[in-house]
Amino acid sequence: MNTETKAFEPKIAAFLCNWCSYAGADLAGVGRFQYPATIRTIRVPCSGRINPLYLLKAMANGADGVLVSGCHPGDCHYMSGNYVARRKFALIDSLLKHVGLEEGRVSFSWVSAAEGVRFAEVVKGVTERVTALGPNKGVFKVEDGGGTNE
Amino acid sequence: MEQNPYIPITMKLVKNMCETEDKLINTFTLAFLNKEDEENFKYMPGQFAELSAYGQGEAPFGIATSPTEPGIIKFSVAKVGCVSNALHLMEEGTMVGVRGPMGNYYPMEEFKGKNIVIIGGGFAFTTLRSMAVYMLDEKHRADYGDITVIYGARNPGLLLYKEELAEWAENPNINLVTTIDKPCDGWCQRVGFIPTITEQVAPSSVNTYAVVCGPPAMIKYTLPVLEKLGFPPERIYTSLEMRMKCGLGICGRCNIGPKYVCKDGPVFSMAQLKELPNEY
Amino acid sequence: MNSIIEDIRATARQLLTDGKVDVVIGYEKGSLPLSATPCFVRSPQDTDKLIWDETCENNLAAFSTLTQGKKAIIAKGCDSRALVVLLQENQLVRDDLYIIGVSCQGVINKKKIEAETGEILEASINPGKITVKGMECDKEFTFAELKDASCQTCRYPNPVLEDIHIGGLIEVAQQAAVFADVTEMENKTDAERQAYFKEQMSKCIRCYACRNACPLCYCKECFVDCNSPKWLTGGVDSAENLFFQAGRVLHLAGRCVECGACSRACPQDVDIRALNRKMSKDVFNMYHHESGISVEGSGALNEYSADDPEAFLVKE
Amino acid sequence: MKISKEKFGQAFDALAADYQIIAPVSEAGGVNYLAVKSFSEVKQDYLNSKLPPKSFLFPQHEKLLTYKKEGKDVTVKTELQVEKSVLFGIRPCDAKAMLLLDKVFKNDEYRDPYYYERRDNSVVIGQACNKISPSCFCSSMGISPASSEGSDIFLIDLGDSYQVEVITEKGKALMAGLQELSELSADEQALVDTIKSAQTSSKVDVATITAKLDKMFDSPFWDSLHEKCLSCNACTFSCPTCHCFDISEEVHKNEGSRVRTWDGCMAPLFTLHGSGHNPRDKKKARWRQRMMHKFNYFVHNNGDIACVGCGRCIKSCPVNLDIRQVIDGVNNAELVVD
Repeated sequence: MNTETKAFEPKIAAFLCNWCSYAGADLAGVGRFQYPATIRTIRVPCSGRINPLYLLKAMANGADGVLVSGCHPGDCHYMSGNYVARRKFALIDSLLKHVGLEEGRVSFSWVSAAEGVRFAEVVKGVTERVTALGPNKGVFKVEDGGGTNE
Repeated sequence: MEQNPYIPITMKLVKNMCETEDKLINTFTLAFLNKEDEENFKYMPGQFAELSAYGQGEAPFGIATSPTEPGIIKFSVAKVGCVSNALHLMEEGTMVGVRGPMGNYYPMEEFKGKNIVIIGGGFAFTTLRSMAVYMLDEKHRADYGDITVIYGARNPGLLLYKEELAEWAENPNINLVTTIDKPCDGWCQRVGFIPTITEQVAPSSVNTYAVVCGPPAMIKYTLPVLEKLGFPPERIYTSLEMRMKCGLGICGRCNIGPKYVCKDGPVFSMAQLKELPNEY
Repeated sequence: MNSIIEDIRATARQLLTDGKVDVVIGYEKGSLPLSATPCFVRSPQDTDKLIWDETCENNLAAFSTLTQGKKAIIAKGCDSRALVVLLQENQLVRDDLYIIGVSCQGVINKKKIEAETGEILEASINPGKITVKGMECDKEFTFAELKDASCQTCRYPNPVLEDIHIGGLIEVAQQAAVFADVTEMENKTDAERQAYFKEQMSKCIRCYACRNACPLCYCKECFVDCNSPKWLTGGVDSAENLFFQAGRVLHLAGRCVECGACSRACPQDVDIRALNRKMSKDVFNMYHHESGISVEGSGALNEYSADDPEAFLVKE
Repeated sequence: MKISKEKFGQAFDALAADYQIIAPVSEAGGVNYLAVKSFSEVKQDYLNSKLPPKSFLFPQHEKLLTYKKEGKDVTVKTELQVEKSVLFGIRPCDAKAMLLLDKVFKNDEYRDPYYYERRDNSVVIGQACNKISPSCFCSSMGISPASSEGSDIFLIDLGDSYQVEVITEKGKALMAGLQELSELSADEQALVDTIKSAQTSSKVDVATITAKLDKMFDSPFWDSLHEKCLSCNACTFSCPTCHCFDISEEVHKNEGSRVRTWDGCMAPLFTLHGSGHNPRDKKKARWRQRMMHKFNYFVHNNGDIACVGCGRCIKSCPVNLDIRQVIDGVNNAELVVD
């Protein structure tokens, strides 16, 4: 990695559901499946627990991309968690596109606990797309750095 | 830019001591970093200061030390909100910001030559301790008549400044009465709510001022007792708590009627409070 | 129109004299021309204040959760849908509520008038025509010109839930839900939309009139006021305003009844409605759901089905 | 004396070199005060701005200090760079409102340096109102559509020229740039007289309101007044004399800033204590506070009513709760003789 023009390393907030995607990420690690170290994993009990404000907040504080991943519909540990999440994600994705957020900044996926390889693929894909888009250009990022993380 | 009242001075947290067994109240001892800060921080018992926990914000707390204790100031803070939580978790040696001294103070001049009855409840004993220590100081003790302190809490573990209370119990210059709400083993002083204990102690109101601080309910039931004992409203003082932000009488939120509690208070006499609207 | 006013007053007088309700929440003449203002009538003789015309723009359902005791509310189509959503979400007790339903032709958007005539000095409403004397100029408008954007796409002028109906019903040309304004916005490029919403949000002064005027924004502690975690700073930076508006709109997704009270309440003319309309279109197209139609129903996001669309999934 | 508008325009553009000039500009949805570079951008005939020019002396969001934490230490900095500025085209109500704000941001003990750095470095060029809106009632509040109180230089728009009047020393210093003044013609003088004698059509009686409110804290008048209020801050944020603010922190890892933002007494959280107690959690108490503060408490503390009759709160209220009707209501309320 040459240090003069430091290549843009996106910072991606990844909300992974504890029972599937987090386990999938774990499996990818155990299985030595390489994927870019650009994601900052946040474990949530279920994709249904994800509050749209988490995504907006991540971008307001400067995250360049957001990945949300949960169990495949049907095998949610809490039965209906990802069904409820599915409608929410559809509306979040549609609204974010509507307010002009570039395509690919926020990505949603279903990754099961057994899909370590696929998890690595998903992260690679998301990282490429976000790197192509470049740094967070501020649709939600508060300009004067007025973040509110404790 | 001359004196900017929004910029805190930086002080060092030298001691972060837990006061109560329920670990909800800690006493912070802050030391001045230089003489000049201390010179500019001339205060009197009853005043408060805005304590800054950088990263969380600012909050107003009564100053618990007396001006007769040089080099440091103490605050006893209950763990309630963001700022107080951050303060509780602070390690000793951390730098904090202090703005003040703010507000008015107990009329120590007016108290001269009079007897004083201090009635405190729960953790509202900070500024009362400041006044008691101020009066007990040998430079001032002669100015005042006899001092009675009635201090109570729900149980012994919740009393603040326990060592000091033990000293005061032996000190002839001060008549200390401590009480707890319900009897509990190992406790040999009085038992009962402050209003009933005040009635039992029945301090004479002749040539005497009363200073009452504590939860609103305690004040509400202690006042009639004091009136029965003959204390006129102008000789009963209290210190009020209000939501505050600037502490300078500008940001407009801590008013009771035309008076701003941060600048025209927090110390008010009952006579003054009677003229103000009942909105606090 | 005044026969409706007479009936409303008579009903209100009857309700109050019988003691069936403690208060009738309706509209009375406002202090500015062409503006009605909400009024709370508690004694039968005050019922003559009540009026009804195209200037009754506030959604009175916003007061239903705040007013104690038994209350009668004058409800337009959208107001009644808001009451239905509140009932679905157990915010109101049905028998505390007496709904006086009135079919609504649509309300006037005063900002459209003031954009042309300047501040309104005097105005008079005659069937279908509004003559206005303004600071800049005088003008005569047809009602259709001034109808609020929400009312132009309204498909529920007749209340969906009521205890009594005043006046006739309005025949709704059963046209399918039309979201032309949303599609027009969707056809713009990302950059154009981003610029449009950035410019709109730069006007927002965070006075929260939109949130407080909305009948479905009733949280005890709104995420805006929460300080642990602290979602928003106190700033009025356009990105943060968008965070607030998007956050609120996502909380209303599948619940918003498109009454337009938020856009009308905004002192800064921020186009708040554009975001809510997008959500309504998606909810309608994806889940064939319209909010607040029947008390037995529930919000779009309270239900799910196995074959919900998944267009949002990342392309692999 | 008068000066033609092009001469004035040239002087204005010259001024823009070393002053930040704030002037009314027509913006989507109305007129607002913004920084301008030349006289051509200034909107000429307008009633008044939507938001008051107070935001230049008391911005809605302002950093009081910035700090950096390293381990246990903290360094605190405050930097306030304020440009010399000229506030142009300020209506008499907003100019008087600035005098009222002056009394708030300085009291016998403290002086707010952020407000006063801007206030001392700004010159107010007032302008009379040629047209008067039906929701303005400044004539009843001790000023008039052509009163020069609070302005350093006062202009009256005569169409193709301004009548210029120097009011204060500050104004005189700025006036040096204006030459080629000439006498007014007879009909211009007549126009000035009519503008100067104009009154607002809308009137309220505030002569005895302060005394009346002294005895009205527990009056039943307050019980029904507040019901339709939405407790938003549309009225307080568009009021030129409202000055309440909140102080909060904005943090980024170990750096951050303490920020002052507008706040309003109509929001319930304004007086919420840490213990959960809230002396004014009911709308009734908040509306009573709003009226008592502006028409009673402020008078007791500063000798002036904190309302200049600009009518912005009337126009921006989503439920048309008209402060003139509230004033009449207070005047007509009978006192409960206890």
